[in-house]
Amino acid sequence: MKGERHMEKQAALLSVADLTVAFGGLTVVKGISFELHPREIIGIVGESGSGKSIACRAVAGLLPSSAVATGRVMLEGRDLMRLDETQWQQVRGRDLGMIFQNPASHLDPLRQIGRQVAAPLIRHQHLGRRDAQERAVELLADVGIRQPEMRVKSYPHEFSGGMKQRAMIAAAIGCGPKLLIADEPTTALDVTVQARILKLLKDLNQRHGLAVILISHDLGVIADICSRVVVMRQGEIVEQGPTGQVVGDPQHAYTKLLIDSQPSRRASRGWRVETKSAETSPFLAVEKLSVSFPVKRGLVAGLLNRGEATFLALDKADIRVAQGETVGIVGESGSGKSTLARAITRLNQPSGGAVKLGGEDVLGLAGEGLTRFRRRVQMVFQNPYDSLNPRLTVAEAIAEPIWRHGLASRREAAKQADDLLEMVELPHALRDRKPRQLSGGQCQRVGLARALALRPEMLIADEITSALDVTTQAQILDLLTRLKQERDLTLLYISHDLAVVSAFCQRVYVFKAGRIVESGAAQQVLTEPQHDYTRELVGAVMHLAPSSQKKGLEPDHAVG
Amino acid sequence: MGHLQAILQRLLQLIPVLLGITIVAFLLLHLAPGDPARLLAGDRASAETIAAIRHQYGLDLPLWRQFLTYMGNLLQGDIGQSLRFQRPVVELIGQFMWPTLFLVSYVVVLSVPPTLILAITSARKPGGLADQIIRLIGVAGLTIPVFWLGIMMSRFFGVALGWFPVSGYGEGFLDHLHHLFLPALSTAIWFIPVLTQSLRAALIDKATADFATAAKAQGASQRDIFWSTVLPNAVLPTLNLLGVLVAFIIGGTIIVEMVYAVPGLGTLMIKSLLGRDYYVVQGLTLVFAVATVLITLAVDVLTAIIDPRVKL
Amino acid sequence: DDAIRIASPYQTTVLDPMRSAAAGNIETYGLLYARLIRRNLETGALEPGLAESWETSADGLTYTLHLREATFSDGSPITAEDVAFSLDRIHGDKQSAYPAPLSAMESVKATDPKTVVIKLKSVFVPFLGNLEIWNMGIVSKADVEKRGLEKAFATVPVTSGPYAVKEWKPNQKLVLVPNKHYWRQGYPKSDAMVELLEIASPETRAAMLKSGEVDVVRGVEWAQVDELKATENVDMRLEPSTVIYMTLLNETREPFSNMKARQAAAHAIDNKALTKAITHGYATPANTTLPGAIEYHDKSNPGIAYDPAKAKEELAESGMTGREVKILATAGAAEQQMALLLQAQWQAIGLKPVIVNVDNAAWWDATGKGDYDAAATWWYNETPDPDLAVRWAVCGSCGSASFNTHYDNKKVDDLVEQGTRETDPAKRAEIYKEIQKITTDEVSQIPLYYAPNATAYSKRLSGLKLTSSLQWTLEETTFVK
Amino acid sequence: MAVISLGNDAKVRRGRQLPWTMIMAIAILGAWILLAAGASLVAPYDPDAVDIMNMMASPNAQHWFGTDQVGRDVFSRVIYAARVDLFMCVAGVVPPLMIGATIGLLSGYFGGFVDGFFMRLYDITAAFPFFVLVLAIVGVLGPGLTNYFISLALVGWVTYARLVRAEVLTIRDSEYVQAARSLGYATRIILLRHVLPNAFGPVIAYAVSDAVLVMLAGASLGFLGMGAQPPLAEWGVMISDGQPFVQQAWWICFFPGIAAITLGLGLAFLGDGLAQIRRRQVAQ
Ligand SMILES: Nc1ncnc2c1ncn2[C@@H]1O[C@H](COP(=O)(O)OP(=O)(O)OP(=O)(O)O)[C@@H](O)[C@H]1O
Ligand SMILES: Nc1ncnc2c1ncn2[C@@H]1O[C@H](COP(=O)(O)OP(=O)(O)OP(=O)(O)O)[C@@H](O)[C@H]1O
Ligand SMILES: [Mg+2]
Ligand SMILES: [Mg+2]
Repeated sequence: MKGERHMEKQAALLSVADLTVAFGGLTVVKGISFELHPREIIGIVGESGSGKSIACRAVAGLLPSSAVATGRVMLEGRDLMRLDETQWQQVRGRDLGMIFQNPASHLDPLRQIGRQVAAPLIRHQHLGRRDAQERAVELLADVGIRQPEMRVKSYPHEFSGGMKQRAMIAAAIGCGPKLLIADEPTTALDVTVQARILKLLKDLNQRHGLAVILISHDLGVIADICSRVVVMRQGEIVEQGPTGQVVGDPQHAYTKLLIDSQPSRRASRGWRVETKSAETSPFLAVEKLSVSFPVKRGLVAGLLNRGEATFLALDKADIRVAQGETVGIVGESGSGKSTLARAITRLNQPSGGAVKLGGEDVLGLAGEGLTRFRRRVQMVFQNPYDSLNPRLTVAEAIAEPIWRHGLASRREAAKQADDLLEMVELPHALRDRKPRQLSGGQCQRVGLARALALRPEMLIADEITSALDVTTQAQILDLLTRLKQERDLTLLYISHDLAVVSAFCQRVYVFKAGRIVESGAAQQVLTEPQHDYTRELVGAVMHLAPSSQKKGLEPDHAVG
Repeated sequence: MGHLQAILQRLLQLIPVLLGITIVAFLLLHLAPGDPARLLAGDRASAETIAAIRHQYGLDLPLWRQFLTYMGNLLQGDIGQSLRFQRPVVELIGQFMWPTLFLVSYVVVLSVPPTLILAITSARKPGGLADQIIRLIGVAGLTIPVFWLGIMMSRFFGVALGWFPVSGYGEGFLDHLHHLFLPALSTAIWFIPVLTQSLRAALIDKATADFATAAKAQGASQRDIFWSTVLPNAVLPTLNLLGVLVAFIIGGTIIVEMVYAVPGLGTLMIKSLLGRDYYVVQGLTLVFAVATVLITLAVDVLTAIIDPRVKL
Repeated sequence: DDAIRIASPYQTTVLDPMRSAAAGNIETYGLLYARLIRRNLETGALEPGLAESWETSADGLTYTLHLREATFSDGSPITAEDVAFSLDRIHGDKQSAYPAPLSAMESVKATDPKTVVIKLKSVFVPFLGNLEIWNMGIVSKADVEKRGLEKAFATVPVTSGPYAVKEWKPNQKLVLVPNKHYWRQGYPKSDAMVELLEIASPETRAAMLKSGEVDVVRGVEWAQVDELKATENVDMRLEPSTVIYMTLLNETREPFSNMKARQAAAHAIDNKALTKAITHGYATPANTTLPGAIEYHDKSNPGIAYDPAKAKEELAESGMTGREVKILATAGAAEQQMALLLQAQWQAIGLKPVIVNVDNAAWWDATGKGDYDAAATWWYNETPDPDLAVRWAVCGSCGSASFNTHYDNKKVDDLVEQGTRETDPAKRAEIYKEIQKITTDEVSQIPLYYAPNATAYSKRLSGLKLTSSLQWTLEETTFVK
Repeated sequence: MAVISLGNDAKVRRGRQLPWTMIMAIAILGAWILLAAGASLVAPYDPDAVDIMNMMASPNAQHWFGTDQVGRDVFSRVIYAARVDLFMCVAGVVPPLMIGATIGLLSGYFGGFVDGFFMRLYDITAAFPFFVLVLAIVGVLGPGLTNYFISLALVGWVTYARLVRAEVLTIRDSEYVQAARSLGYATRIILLRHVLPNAFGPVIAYAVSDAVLVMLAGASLGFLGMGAQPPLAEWGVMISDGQPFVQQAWWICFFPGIAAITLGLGLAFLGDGLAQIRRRQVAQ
């Protein structure tokens, strides 16, 4: 918006020309070209698996060794493709920050978050250890991590999905780079935090002239902060131009489809299937469920202090879900949503409370009973990449539960796996790939397909569409709706996407800091929120306006 | 659980371990053929003489009585007397312990830096020329029998060149360093490839991990990435291996100690075994057990320090 | 403070001369404890030791010995009491490791402080010679009574010989210093300390000698002899010894309880070729069951011929063809080689030999219990007189079970007794000749070869050697300037 | 969706192509296996035939590698020994590896009491003097190769257990293991299919070294009656038996040494190749 005025006059900050990336014989980025001017924020949107992440990695010179990139990438007149490692070191982190799509695996499991955030500061800004640590605390506070003084000492495995993502962002912006490549930086964030991050980026953009390449599936977000947008599909750029123009008057058919699939534009797609209320016959009942984690301290502290400090991640949560119902869980990042899901599926040991499925106590199950329960209740993990065994191919991973549970022979299971792949909109060609060879959205769908393979009665879906473009997202939601109708599938749907939740779920629970702060019929809660936090949440949502003739985008609220 | 508590608990668990080892060792030793009395008295001794000696040392008692006596003494902190030398076992172990401790530390000091250098060079470009050469040398180092190497080195450096003594332990720190150089080197030549292979494999594994890429994306130099990200993540299996091997060589430097006539625990062990000096072997076993447990504990503590996901 | 360092595969384990007859200890005992009688190094004749003079009664049953003025290492006088005490222990103590040399003794008495009277049960010709053996060393009665048996010999015993203990690190080394009170004035000639080091590996011993870390290496392997001979500053010597290498045969069970089978086994062995092969020609093939260097060894005995055809025949006759033969072998190049050659040669005549490798302790265990069929080994005789040798190797009633072979021939046993009583050397020679003939013909053991002591010395020493009774002549040793 | 391109197939095929180290490994190990299998055809002499008249003959036309200290043909023995040594590499490594991997797996995965129990067992075993065990086993069961393998299995597992445990400790809480749990797989399946394969890297690397060590350790234990018993040809024993004669007859231990080194190389290549294939399995 403001940037638009300058951009013609200035030389491009980054210019990508004819960039092609191939894995062996498979070309995944096909000669794309675009430019980015100083102080500009551009968005990249596109189909899942269209090569957005790979293209950005190519720009930063961080492709896996099996990839071959050709073309030209110029940053401030330097040809990045020609840099040697020492030159790259000067560029990366200082001139060019990178936020990876999958924050979990990109954090060093052995080092405290604070140190990882501080590392680039020490390296590029030559801060002292202590100063850098202080700065890291500030940065974590900037990205909305509560109690940052304490959290700098946490390790990645103690962070929630969204918190890891924010830590990654903090590390990337720490040195004030000229260019930030942000690969879906807000997928795991609730809207308030998302708004906060976006505001942070905008601030940096305005005050320090940070240029950003933002990959996102959320056109609302793109529309909010990007001056230009690039639309990708199947490794090619199908359309690019000023945001207003592309969103308001899409030229390419795919762009049109994309914009029309925006949840806010198709609220009445008929996803909601009414069922009996939870009060009469709860299928799943979570009663006063609490989960706490030990707080790990340094060795010296550990040596001296015998007592155990704990952190209450979930505090007496009560949840009821009726058969066939779709219940949404929304809430702050780090508020215990995933913890709840894990506790229900017996992956966490609750410190108190009960979980009942069809009246049966879940927490007491063992052996055969537990196996039966697992078949009935399936969960899709928030972090799709890490939840796939790196050694198994897509087809193996999906087929395994089928034949393991004796639902079909191995051969039959392989066939079913192919069907499932199709159901989740994954091309057949991916069946022999390993997780490392998939895009974020593709992994996510593999996780979903695997969970569905057992034909569970209940599905706990932890952010299953966050990495999907809206078109694919819509297809997945269609699929779930169909399953609900056909199989009476019960869904616990954890999501940050309020639009989807309100369109898709019957009831919703709102989480904050380990507690349920509000619950009720989804539409009601999300249109007339009662609790302050819910209000804040709802207020922070950005959408594309229903019709977008002129500029087409405006947040419901100014982000404060 | 606090670390201190965990450590204390582990030390407490030492008791059943020691008990277990004592029992097993006692039984096995007495199962093995051979008679200390015969070895003591020599070839010409008559059956009556042997019987008299056996009686004097209580070797003619039923096994369980011998064991009870032994345990009784053990509980009072007395680990017995050498049958062969009529000296307290403690004294013998005290005499032979230092060369071994020195040797083991020497081996570790000599091994760890080359291991790091070789594994790093090798893992930096897997399949590259340096890597191939290092692996070949590693294989050679592994395949050359320690005793052969020991003898060759003592001939060459000790006899032909006269640079190093070919036996003993010497007096004083520098003298020890001088005397034990060849033994330590002979062991290290076998030690280094084993560790290098393990570390190299782990390094290559972790060097391609996403978090290494992330560090790269933050502009960290190769060296930085290596030292602060890849190495810590890769070092755990090697650390464990090192722990096992160090525990192993405390009692297992036998060949090298024999070749270089180092008066260490390995020598003591083998001589006591060959002489069926039961209580010395028992005592050594206890010492090895304590050493192993301490080393394992140290490795576990280090692991817990390095990896926050691991609890002690 | 230069020292004479001796590297040996054998170790000192007990300092009480009565308690052990194991190699390693016997060398030490000779250095620590003086005996009543000495043997002249050149002529081999008996000479006065602690006993200045002696008389033998006409019936040969009473020996009266007169002690010289001498003191122990602690300065106390050596008295007849000490002598009686020492000999009594060797003779009568249950723990005495080798009482055989005194088997004929009835009593020993101190009649006055300087006179000892020994009474024999029967005439025993080799008696005086036996008093020279290493375990006949005189120990201090007063000290044993004062410190108690255990303590007296635990670390620093009171000694009567040329050396006293300075420091003993069991399993590692024994450090000796000259005994200032030794009765031979001016001996040891050098006042250097002596270090007896136990070094198990032959290669290491050789390397230590070459690098100057030791002065003497005992037990040089045959394979190293040539190399050490060619080494400057090393005097590689093959010294005469009473060592005999032979193969024990277990005569309590088949196949070797059968004499024909034993003879077949003996005929199957080409011991000339074997000797040459194993010892590189440094040893002499053995022709009888007794050591070649003892008195009355029968040089004229033709020995057992190598005759595989006859061996096969004999084996067939014995009916033992195809029998399994368990050959015990300990580590060591020569032992292994020997076992392999025995195996090959016996296999050739139709036995089924199996080699079983064991350590020394297990070897003694198995041979003692009779759990073996054949075992190549060696033994030596402490004195030139053959009496102890025959008692050890071929006498079934002398307590040694003919070195665990259980060879038992009444005739031989009788001859052994006659031999000890016969004073006429010519007649004695006949007796021992007969013993050798019978036992060789009946193959009590299979004689292999007479091995010299292969010992390497640094050329900076002179006067040092290892006698055929395995004693170091350290008191005569000096440094070459 | 047509992300499929023709190149994909080519790609996949290339992925299946063997790494060159694997090819080398197959060549070397294959050659040894062939030689071992056809030893009676290849070897010109009976490996145990003693020739007292022709001892320590230097390499010549009749005896390519010379003869040893009792006149046996070194070449024939080297060839025949391949049988024993190949077998040793398998029998001496696989049982300890399997036992160790199992214990490490259970210990690391279950933690708590199981871990405590197995780690104390580990302490006992690791501290236990191998020689005492060997001595007792030889004493009770008799000397020989089989008993060598038994004692190796009793003791050798500890290294593998520690290595696997160390890896499992970090893998057990990973999301894909949790996912496997939530899919209701039997614990056995999770352990074997999802945890173990991912914990196996260091094990492969060590197993290769271990195989070589096993081959040579038997020879050094010869003095206790361990390892291959004479006259059975085995490289380690040949080397150590030939050792005292190295001055006069270097060939006695030289050729078995070379043989051992080539086999070691083959194993090292195998380890390397397997590791490479493993890595490829995760990503190209
Ligand atoms: N290592 C690899 N080997 C082979 N193919 C790969 C590899 N990594 C990614 N791909 C493929 O490249 C294509 C582009 O991947 P990329 O990660 O760029 O997608 P994306 O646009 O970021 O999708 P998403 O929105 O789902 O994250 C995908 O089809 C993916 O399967
Ligand atoms: N293993 C652990 N150890 C310590 N703390 C943990 C652990 N796992 C989660 N937590 C903490 O528990 C809280 C809840 O985490 P959880 O993953 O449930 O959040 P979430 O609601 O799913 O957040 P997000 O939307 O960001 O994924 C967070 O503060 C997190 O730091
Ligand atoms: Mg992506
Ligand atoms: Mg979460």
